[in-house]
Amino acid sequence: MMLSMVKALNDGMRRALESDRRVLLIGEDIGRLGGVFRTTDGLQKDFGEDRVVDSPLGEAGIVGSAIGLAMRGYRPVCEIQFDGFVYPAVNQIITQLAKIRHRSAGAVCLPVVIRIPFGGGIGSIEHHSESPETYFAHTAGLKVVTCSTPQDAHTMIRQAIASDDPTIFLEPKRRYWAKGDVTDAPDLALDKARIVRSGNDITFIAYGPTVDTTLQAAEAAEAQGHSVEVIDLRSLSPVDTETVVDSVRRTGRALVIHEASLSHGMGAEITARIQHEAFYFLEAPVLRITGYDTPYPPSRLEHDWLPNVERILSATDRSFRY
Amino acid sequence: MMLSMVKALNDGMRRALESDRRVLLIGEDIGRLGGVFRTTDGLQKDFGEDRVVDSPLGEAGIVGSAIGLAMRGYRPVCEIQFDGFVYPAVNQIITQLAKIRHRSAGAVCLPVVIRIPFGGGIGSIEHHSESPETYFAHTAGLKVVTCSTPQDAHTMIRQAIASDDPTIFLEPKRRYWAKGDVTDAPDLALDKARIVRSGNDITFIAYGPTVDTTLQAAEAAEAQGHSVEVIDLRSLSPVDTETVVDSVRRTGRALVIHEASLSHGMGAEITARIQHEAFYFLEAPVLRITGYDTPYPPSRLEHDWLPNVERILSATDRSFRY
Amino acid sequence: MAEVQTTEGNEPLHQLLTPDGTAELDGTLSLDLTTVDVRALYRDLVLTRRLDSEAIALQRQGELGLWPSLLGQEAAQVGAAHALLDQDMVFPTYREHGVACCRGVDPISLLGLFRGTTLGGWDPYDRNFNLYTLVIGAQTLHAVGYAMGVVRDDAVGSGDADRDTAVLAFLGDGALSEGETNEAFIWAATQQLPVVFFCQNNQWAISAPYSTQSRIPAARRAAGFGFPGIRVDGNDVLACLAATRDALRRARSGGGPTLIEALTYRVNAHTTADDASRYRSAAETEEWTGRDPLTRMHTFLSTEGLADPDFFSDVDKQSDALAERLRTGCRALAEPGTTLPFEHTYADMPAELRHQMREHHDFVASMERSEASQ
Amino acid sequence: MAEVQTTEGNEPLHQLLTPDGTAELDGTLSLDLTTVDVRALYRDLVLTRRLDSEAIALQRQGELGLWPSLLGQEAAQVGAAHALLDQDMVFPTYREHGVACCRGVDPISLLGLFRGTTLGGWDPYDRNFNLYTLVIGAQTLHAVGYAMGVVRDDAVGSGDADRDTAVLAFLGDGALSEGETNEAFIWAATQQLPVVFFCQNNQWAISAPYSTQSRIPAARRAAGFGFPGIRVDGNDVLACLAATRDALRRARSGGGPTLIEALTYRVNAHTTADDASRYRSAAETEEWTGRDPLTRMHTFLSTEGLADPDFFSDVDKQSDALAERLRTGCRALAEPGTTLPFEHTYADMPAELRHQMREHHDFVASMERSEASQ
Ligand SMILES: Cc1ncc(C[n+]2csc(CCOP(=O)(O)OP(=O)(O)O)c2C)c(N)n1
Ligand SMILES: Cc1ncc(C[n+]2csc(CCOP(=O)(O)OP(=O)(O)O)c2C)c(N)n1
Ligand SMILES: [Mg+2]
Ligand SMILES: [Mg+2]
Repeated sequence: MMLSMVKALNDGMRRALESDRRVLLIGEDIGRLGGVFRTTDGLQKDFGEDRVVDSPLGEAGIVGSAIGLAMRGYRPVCEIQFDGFVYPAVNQIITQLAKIRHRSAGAVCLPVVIRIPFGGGIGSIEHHSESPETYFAHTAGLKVVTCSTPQDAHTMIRQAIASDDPTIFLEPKRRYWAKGDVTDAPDLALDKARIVRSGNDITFIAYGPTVDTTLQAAEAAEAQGHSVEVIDLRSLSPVDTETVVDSVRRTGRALVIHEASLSHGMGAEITARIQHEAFYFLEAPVLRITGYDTPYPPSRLEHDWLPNVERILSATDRSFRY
Repeated sequence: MMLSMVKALNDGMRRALESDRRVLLIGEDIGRLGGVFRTTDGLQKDFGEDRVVDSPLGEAGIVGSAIGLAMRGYRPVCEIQFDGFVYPAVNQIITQLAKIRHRSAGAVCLPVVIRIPFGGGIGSIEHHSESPETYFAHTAGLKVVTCSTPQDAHTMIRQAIASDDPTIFLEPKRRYWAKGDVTDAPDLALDKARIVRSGNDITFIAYGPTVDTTLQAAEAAEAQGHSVEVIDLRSLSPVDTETVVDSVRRTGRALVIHEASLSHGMGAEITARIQHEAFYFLEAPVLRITGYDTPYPPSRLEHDWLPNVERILSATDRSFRY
Repeated sequence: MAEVQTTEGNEPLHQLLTPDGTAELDGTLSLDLTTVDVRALYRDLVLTRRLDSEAIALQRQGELGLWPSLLGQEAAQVGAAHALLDQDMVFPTYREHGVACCRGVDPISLLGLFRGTTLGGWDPYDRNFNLYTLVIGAQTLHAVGYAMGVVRDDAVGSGDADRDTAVLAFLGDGALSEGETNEAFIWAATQQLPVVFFCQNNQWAISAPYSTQSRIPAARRAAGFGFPGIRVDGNDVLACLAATRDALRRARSGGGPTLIEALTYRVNAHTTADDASRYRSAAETEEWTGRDPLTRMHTFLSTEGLADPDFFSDVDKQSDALAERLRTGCRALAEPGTTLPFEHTYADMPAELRHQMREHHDFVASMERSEASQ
Repeated sequence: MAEVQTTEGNEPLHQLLTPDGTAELDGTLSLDLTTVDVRALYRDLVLTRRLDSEAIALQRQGELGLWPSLLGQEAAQVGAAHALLDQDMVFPTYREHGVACCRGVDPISLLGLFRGTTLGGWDPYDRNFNLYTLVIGAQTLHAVGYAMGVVRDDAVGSGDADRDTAVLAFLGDGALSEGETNEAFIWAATQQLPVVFFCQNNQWAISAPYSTQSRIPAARRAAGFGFPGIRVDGNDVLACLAATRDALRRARSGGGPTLIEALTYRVNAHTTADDASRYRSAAETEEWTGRDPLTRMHTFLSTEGLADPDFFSDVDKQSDALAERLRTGCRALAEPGTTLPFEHTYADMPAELRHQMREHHDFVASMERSEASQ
């Protein structure tokens, strides 16, 4: 069936709610309103206020109570309304959620999912367009994943809910409304990257919101005579290093494309791994096309500030000039 | 004069308090107790309770009120008691402190320093040995610095307080008690790295708590016939890329050594920059000797878990095998 | 003064002006009308509403990306704002357009944030009105810190009316649930800071009714921290003025903090992007529209003979002029320059960032050239 | 029951057992002694204190890195713990050694955290006693979430005594200032959750006296959120038991949360690493040592003829045995294996981490080999 990512997520959560009574959703405005993006539309009506919980306005409370619910055997799926509002929950995420399984030597299992609409490109105001993935990917004990298509959204949200590890589930909000075909069979484990386009000359590595832009850039580069391989990372922690490195060993060139700021963005870690594992294969340094080391700009500037096709092409040229 | 780092910091803050009435200190237990590490010992007695403020037990309150104080023209120096307790303040740090100058187009200046004793090696319990630098270095609008000697502690704390930018000031707690000579003249800007040992064959890059270990390893490597250059980064954001790259262009090999977890640690960013700026000069991939991607271990295991001389030497061998 | 019992609990609701426009000025809460420019209050109510409706129109026309409407909350904002002295500092949320106007912030500058041309829009020190804060609750701690500075400047309890300073922090009912807000209450209470927390309980936090946040009236929260709380009719501009004036005075004189709950109603949806019909009944909204704060003041001024038709038509003219200014001014707001994201990120721009800025600038310029040449 | 006025405010301080050992059991707070095993209470007070003093000794001998002493707080902890049913869940801070013992957690396992052999030490589900939480306030939200689960399991108000469940969350006076604690109060209040917050107001948060956190008694905080708070003499084991029992019962039956403030005193320094002489007077400490919770109970049992010398000497023997067990058990605690940091970090260990673990394991092994061969 053709679904938008919002609908795919909605359907994925619906199935999780149906198949396991321990699954519950908790967040601000997710019930009656169905979430500001309508991702949870209709779920409170069908599963009740106890399973789709409209919470008080407090992110520490959302994550902290999800931890307690998980300790009692539940599988809570939290929604943080926007990327920029996750920070009040960071103490619970970093010092508690990520560490309690370890602290308890495995006795306490915390299958908590934290859904966060993330990234820019929708013309929004401050705090509504951020890319906080580094903060979580740097935190041992968390899984961090993101989807770029309705199909992956549908599959991955269910895999995340089924996972016994706490998982930060990043939803690229500017891809929420694009439709795609969704079938039911999971074709890939949650922690695997996907080669979304094969090629021989250069590897483009992207995830979430930049995958589509990157694919467009790959088309354009192909027109200029470069055979481009595109990898959708999907899992940001752990990273499927093998898929990435195998590709770059073949192509000898790599670009990493993300919206988060350059310094300490995912690109840094991916680059460090590539240069380590594919040292003798690299024809050019790994290049990073990313948001800049500034706060996210006012929306009138976001198009230029975000990685776009032109910047990716220009970096491709630079790579081939080595 | 010979001072421990604790004393050097104390004296640095004392001078700042003396020379500018707008400087004030705020934190848990910093007044009567003088801080759990005695870094602020005697300062409340000499400058009064209004300028050395024993705060309620709330880190968001400490940083949030420091922001307000700065808006009123003060220059607050916050103390977070231990690295692992900074997270309740992360919302104020990331969404407010780092961004208000920018948001106000420069109208509001926030000369706030946040001192955090960080890193392990003192046999402490959970949350008392962490290395949160990535979270801050990835956040545009913050400066992040750390010192490795009493001299730098003395100079850098004063420079940080004098800086008009919000600064995360990381104090390597396991170096608190080692003494060193302290003179009064600042010899280096706050954002500059320091070559603490010159060499030709390989560059070791460290900061804060690992500088001493790294110097020991450099000695040992020298004994094995390698001429090692050691760089103390000092500033983690911005990074003095030039000093690092110049060195690696000369030596062709580099190791980055830090306590923070491997993935998305400072090593990733430094590596990404080196492979970009010194691509044709590298004889081997940049190697990272770091904490592992796990929570900080119980203290009985910390010696092995932390980067130590042996691991640095072993990585040095690996580098030369390329 | 009438103390009205409400369904939400037996907290008295202080009122000076009843919904039918009758003033009852003496009670626990009182107001000496000779100290109040009631016509200015009315004018600001009208201008505030007009600013709001113009902004909504501009949003519909695509000139703004979003607008958080204050419709229904004019009295709370104008009343509170009129209690301020110049030296007082204000910490708003994102909905205090009325306070901004009363404070003298150019209303056009309020639009930039929602037009996407800026993250701020005005200099907070110009009118002692801080920038909007979008992260719920965060500004309450800034207010506390600022008040700590005021104390250290000996600008509290000095008896010098030009010197003594208070801080007025706005927050919503939803903000009562954030940990940071409660920390602000603790800091204010233990240090007896000159800060007044003005909570517009508009009964909704997006789709969450007040009952999601609390079982008892907001004003009572303060008692749990050891400082006074008071509940006023937020649609009664005189009560809001009187309560805020009392609280600010106490704050300036060293009497410590107050929490004011102004019980009002968010008549429009949360923002222009929200659809309130999904979570509340039209009947509820209608009921509150019936308690309109402007009508009440209009009746009062007319019946008491405090204003004549000329005054009202003059206000209407000012309102039209404001609307015209906003329409022109909004479209004329300067487009941000390419390098804006880099500027002011630091006091000293790091070399690395300067490099990124140059690269970005050159890249955008080259794009524009190549577009131009096509 | 005596209501004692304290200097900190006019909040009644509930007491059932006066400092001189006289019981006054009927009042607002009451206790039916036939439902209480008073000798078990006394025994647990003694064993708790012994555990504490042995741990301090072990720390002095270098066997523990640190120990947070509970000296003076035995009655608060033992009283609260004796009110629990098996199915209730406890969320401690890092100082609830007494609660742990009463709950049946092996006291030796409490030592590992402070010896540096583990980050935890026991299975929270074994005795429904969660791991210690070192981040101030964080556990209060876990308690709230757990209580939400209890409600969803229909384990509240069912009338089935074996099924109905409450949650007991411990916190210190300092923890009252963390935003998260206050969020926990909000969540508990709005959802009427079966959770009891037991605040040991030992009057110090490291070097910060209670006045740093609040101007009014802690028990009053609850009213600001709309649920009951009660202040008891924390050195009176009967009052602590009675208040906690009442609160837990109300929670289990669906009556919602309670905040109990047990006013007591941290007789020792914050931990063995702290030097209390820097911030408080010996006189203050001495005064509180005079209100010793054990003496009080000893007198009561003796005077009322509820225990004879044999009982007391038997308790002493149990205490000596415990001390012996601790001394041996502490030294026998298993050293953590090299790979422990990697284990249980994830349910499924990622390939990359497995790789790191292997590298680390091999490296440590090679170091050991090379050391052995030297
Ligand atoms: C920390 C944080 N969490 C979530 C949001 C998203 N959000 C924006 S407004 C709002 C509701 C605020 O309600 P209230 O405090 O009553 O203010 P009102 O909008 O009614 O003026 C929410 C949840 C936010 N801005 N900040
Ligand atoms: C979030 C956080 N900030 C700071 C600390 C450091 N710290 C440890 S104990 C303590 C004082 C706690 O006081 P209180 O809550 O009264 O508990 P008590 O120690 O008296 O039992 C502090 C500040 C911490 N553990 N967690
Ligand atoms: Mg509201
Ligand atoms: Mg205490």
